[in-house]
Amino acid sequence: AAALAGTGLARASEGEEVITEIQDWNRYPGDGVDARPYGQPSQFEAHVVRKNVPWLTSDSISSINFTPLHELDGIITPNGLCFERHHAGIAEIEPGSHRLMINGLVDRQLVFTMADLKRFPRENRIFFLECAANSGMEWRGAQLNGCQFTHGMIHCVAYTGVRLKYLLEEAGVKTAGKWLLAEGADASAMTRSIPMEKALDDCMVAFAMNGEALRPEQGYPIRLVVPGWEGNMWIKWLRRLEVGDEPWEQREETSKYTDLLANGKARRHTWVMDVKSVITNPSPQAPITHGKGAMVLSGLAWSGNGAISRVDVSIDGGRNWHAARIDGPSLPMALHRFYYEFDWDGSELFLQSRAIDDRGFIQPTKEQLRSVRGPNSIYHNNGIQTWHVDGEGVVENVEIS
Amino acid sequence: AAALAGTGLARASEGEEVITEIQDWNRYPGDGVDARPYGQPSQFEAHVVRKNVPWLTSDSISSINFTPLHELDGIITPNGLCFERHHAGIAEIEPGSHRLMINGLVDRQLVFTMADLKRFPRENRIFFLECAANSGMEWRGAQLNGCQFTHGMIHCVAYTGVRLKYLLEEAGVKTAGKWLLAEGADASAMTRSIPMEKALDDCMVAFAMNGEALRPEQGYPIRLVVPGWEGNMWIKWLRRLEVGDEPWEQREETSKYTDLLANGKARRHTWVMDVKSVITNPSPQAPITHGKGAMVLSGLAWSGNGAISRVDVSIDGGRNWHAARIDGPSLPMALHRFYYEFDWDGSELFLQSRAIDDRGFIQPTKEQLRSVRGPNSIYHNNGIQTWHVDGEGVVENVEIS
Amino acid sequence: SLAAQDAPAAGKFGIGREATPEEVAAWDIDVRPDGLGLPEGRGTAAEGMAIYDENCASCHGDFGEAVDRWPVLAGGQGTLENERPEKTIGSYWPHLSTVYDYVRRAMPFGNARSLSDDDVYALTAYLLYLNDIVDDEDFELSKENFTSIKLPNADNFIEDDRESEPHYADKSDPCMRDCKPDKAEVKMHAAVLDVTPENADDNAPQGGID
Amino acid sequence: SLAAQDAPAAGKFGIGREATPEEVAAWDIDVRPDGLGLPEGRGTAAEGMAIYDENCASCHGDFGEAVDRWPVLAGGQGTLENERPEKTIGSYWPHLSTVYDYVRRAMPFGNARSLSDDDVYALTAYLLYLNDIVDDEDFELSKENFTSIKLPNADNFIEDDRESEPHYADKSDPCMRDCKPDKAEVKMHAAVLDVTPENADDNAPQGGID
Ligand code: HEC
Ligand code: HEC
Ligand SMILES: [Ca+2]
Ligand SMILES: [Ca+2]
Ligand SMILES: [Ca+2]
Ligand SMILES: [Ca+2]
Ligand SMILES: [Ca+2]
Ligand SMILES: [Ca+2]
Ligand SMILES: [Co+2]
Ligand SMILES: [Co+2]
Repeated sequence: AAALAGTGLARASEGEEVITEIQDWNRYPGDGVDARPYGQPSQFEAHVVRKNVPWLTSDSISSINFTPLHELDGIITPNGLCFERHHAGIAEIEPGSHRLMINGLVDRQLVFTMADLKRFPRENRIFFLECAANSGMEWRGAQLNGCQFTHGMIHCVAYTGVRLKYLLEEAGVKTAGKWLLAEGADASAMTRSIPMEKALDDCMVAFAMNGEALRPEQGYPIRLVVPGWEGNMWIKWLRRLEVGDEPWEQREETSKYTDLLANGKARRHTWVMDVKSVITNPSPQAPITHGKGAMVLSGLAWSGNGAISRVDVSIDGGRNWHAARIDGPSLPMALHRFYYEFDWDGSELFLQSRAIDDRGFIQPTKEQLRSVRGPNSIYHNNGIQTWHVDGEGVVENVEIS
Repeated sequence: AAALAGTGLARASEGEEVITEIQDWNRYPGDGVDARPYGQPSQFEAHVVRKNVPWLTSDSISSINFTPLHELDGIITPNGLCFERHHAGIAEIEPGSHRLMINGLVDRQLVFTMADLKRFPRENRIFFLECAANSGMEWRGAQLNGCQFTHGMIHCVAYTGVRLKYLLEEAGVKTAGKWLLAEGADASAMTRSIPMEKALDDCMVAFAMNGEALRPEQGYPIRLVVPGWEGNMWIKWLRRLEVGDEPWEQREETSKYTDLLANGKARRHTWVMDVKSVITNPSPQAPITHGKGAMVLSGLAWSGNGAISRVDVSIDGGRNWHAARIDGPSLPMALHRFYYEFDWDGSELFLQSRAIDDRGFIQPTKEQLRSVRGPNSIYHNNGIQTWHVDGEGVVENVEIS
Repeated sequence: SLAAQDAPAAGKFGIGREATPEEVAAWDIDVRPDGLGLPEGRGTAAEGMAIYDENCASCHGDFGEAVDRWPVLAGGQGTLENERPEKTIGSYWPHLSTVYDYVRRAMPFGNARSLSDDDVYALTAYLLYLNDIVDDEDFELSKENFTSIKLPNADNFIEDDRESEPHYADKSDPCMRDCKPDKAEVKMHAAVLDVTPENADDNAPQGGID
Repeated sequence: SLAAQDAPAAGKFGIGREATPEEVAAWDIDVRPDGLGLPEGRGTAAEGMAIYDENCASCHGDFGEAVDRWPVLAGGQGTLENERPEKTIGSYWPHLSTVYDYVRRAMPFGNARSLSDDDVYALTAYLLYLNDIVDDEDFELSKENFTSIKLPNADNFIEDDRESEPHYADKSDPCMRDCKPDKAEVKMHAAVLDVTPENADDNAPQGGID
């Protein structure tokens, strides 16, 4: 137990004033039930926000911001904190003016209103969405100092929507229809090609996230849900689905979202987000402030291949590993929350986590990735992250031997 | 398919202008990633808010508001829409000034800071919280016209926190300690007695909801989580836990939250929230607007005794029942989302839902409840709700034969 | 004692610190039916009346009958089986300790914790007087005589026995087909009552939610 | 034809209505490598230059070299194996159709869909010219000759083969004890680079996120 002297007691023989004195909130009533029709976080949580990195992109309209993973717990990301990536800013669409069209190799080219979509059978699924460029800065080594910046292009949300399969079946996909083009209604008219097999398997057209309508920055009134696959494919403000016999090779699947290897070749169709994890606490933005003793290490793990079967944690930079405790729902293609509780002796730590998914894929080291791919892939960096903790509990993003 | 004439086409030979004309959001960029550090719902969802009923209570500071269940889907309630019930308004507590004390029949009377609490092992659980007075107005028959008002004193949230057991063990509960008094730090200093068996079983001290810090109106920085039991026991702004050998018989467990029977006797210690369900769509605030044909009926079911094993739906006022489809996570003491898809022929409907939990309890009719208890219990009305749908799709709260 | 604080806590995790006696005293304000937690002190019904008229009557009424929709504190004896039961300290509450405890922690509404322990004894005595449980305005309530007072409705509370109700006790499969004879008929309309606040013409009905 | 709309849809649910040809035409603006989706039209590199200088050069530079951090559109040939590869239409993109498709749907940034189909042919021709893929400024690109143009890096794309990488192919249990010889040593510090925007002295490093 901490000595009482360190707890801010005015006079130790009495106790802390926040206990011995009646505080204002113990005496005077606060806001009533008419004050906050739609509630907000506490004024004391004003630091828990999405943050952008101005120099990463040319302007804020085609840019990204990052989820404050170090301030969150559990597996659900609150809607207000889900990272944003737009290519032409946030489209503000009145849902009565929104349409979803299905065209191309179908028996009937169809147009749906929002009201139409809500007449199809619905389902509810929890999925992570990770930008393929998440941790992209780390290809060249430790650069940004905080898991919000190194790993914050991910969120995990409970979606409600309609199986894409039902919509495609309603239009009647012709035998030659092997690919789907999904298109957004924003000013970038974002497009991606999706193989029909995935489209008919587990994709959804979602209209709600975490219980309420999608947020504008997440594609209100509808977005495509492509479980386990790179976030760019989850077309927001979805307005059109075209069925075709070949992929479209759009800008976002050629110029971008292809992975340049050391030999100048580039991988295309790298859709799955690989098995990955990160320690969110402690981390550079969340140092250890309580000194030695019992402590909770926490983090997130995920895989586009399925559920996470195990997470290992090392406190000595990968020399020795300990199985972490996965707590809360363990769902395929969703975030998993892990904890590792230990007694800190106050000495230097090198923290790492390593996730294993239920298809047996093991999260690789950054060195393993770089040795195969070189440093120019930008996307799909799922390497093991290292945080250095010094004797004061200060945490830094480092690369180690 | 609806005739094109009914879809607002300017000239049917061309198509709808929202498709054939380039809309502003297709051309001009919107807000960038620096505009909304903490995001909000779309401007077009401004009607999705908690609502209070001014005449229900003497003032808004000791009052309630209601979750707009008819606007939500899935099982998670967004934090901004979780119904509020305060007895002295919203306490605004700076977390650095908050303390949790354990006193009474323990080996060591302890004080914890928020930082201390975050050093105990954490867990993540999804639970509903229902006010015992939810549907209380319905004891005397159909009164309020909307499921937000009849059933909206419920929410379901993913909590992160510490098992109460660990905190009590840290203090060391003496053998005589059979009851726990939980006390809040607000101006009502809310208190409830909880049997030690429940406290050691599944109660938690939660600091996060749906991934982020608790909201002020839900007890920031900490609240007690008492799974499956009436919401009043889930002490907000939790500041003290006293261990004792007898219950305290506080105002909220004598004057309130006791259930007056027809014979003048009153039940006390009625903690569990019984098996219950309600159809959220269609409902009085969410009429059928799409006419005949395929439609989705949806609702929520829950039980303080465990998970929901089945939900039945009737469209003819309980003459015939159909098993509904439960979709999404099915977790003990959490909301369950159910759907029943059918073709509406445009005729009058009497919609009802009936939940069955995994202990075999069946949701009773209001008549069954009234015949045993009379109309004065206020609390624990889990009777089957009836919505009448007329040929135009207008929905009304009714009592039927 | 503070010396003990420097030693490691005996708990499994060693987290937290021991509370000081002053801290426990500051927060440990609850009172139980057996008198545990009652502070030293005393006050008469007559003294209570003065405090009540000053601090309480504006909401709860001169005689505990309540102003507007604020809570009623007195009267209602014998109404518990009526169509509109009136539940007060005198008609419903089982324990006097609850009055002392609650007034001390939460009243007067808007300025909680502003009363002295003696004030609360006096107010509790006066609430007994308003409820005809004591008749003498010089009646003095104190820590010493507190537990000798029994409230009239004390014996009318029973333990939760919901599980024995027929609809719960019956675990047979519920009816699925032709469960009721005739077509459903509406017996009561919410729209007729028209008390839903979303409609323009809001009319407050009797009753509410406690 | 609209007459068909009154008949019930043949889909299982009968939800939605058939799209009119004009509606499909309005939204079906995508172009594929095989030319599917290309509109009628044509434009020369010289015409493209005028449109480019007016609408594009302010961001992408007079020669496609880019202003500030806006995207580079030309150059970079032969840099893909360098430490800092420059990925442009000429150095990296596999298909010309992508240029037409993307410029038509999304450029100029801030005023998308403002160009005519001929404008986009001309701009695409000019981007070929800036990338030294055509040398004649009178070169005319049209629906007819479009698919005859191959981009230099077209053959350097391979299908995803991540699962064959050694670290994924090896499914043996990972090491748990004494997995590396010496104590860990720091090889690189983020704090030394100091590019994290939360610190006061933000310095933009080279590179960024596409
Ligand atoms: C400004 C209005 C107001 C004033 C002044 C006020 N009260 Fe109250 N009183 C309330 C409200 C509101 C409640 C119910 C609070 C809640 O929701 O828990 C209440 C509840 C009570 C109750 C419990 C009633 C029940 O049936 O459960 C008692 C006893 C009580 N007050 C006594 C007092 C006394 C004694 C005073 C003066 C020292 C006082 N009140 C002053 C508004 C007031
Ligand atoms: C106001 C700045 C601006 C103007 C003007 C502009 N662009 Fe762009 N351009 C951008 C941005 C920003 C992007 C990247 C958008 C994104 O994030 O998807 C881009 C992307 C592109 C790309 C894809 C680059 C790649 O490597 O993937 C092409 C091709 C392009 N622009 C061509 C044009 C043409 C042709 C014009 C004129 C008709 C034009 N741009 C006008 C800002 C501009
Ligand atoms: Ca006590
Ligand atoms: Ca009297
Ligand atoms: Ca009304
Ligand atoms: Ca097309
Ligand atoms: Ca040239
Ligand atoms: Ca900096
Ligand atoms: Co914080
Ligand atoms: Co709505």
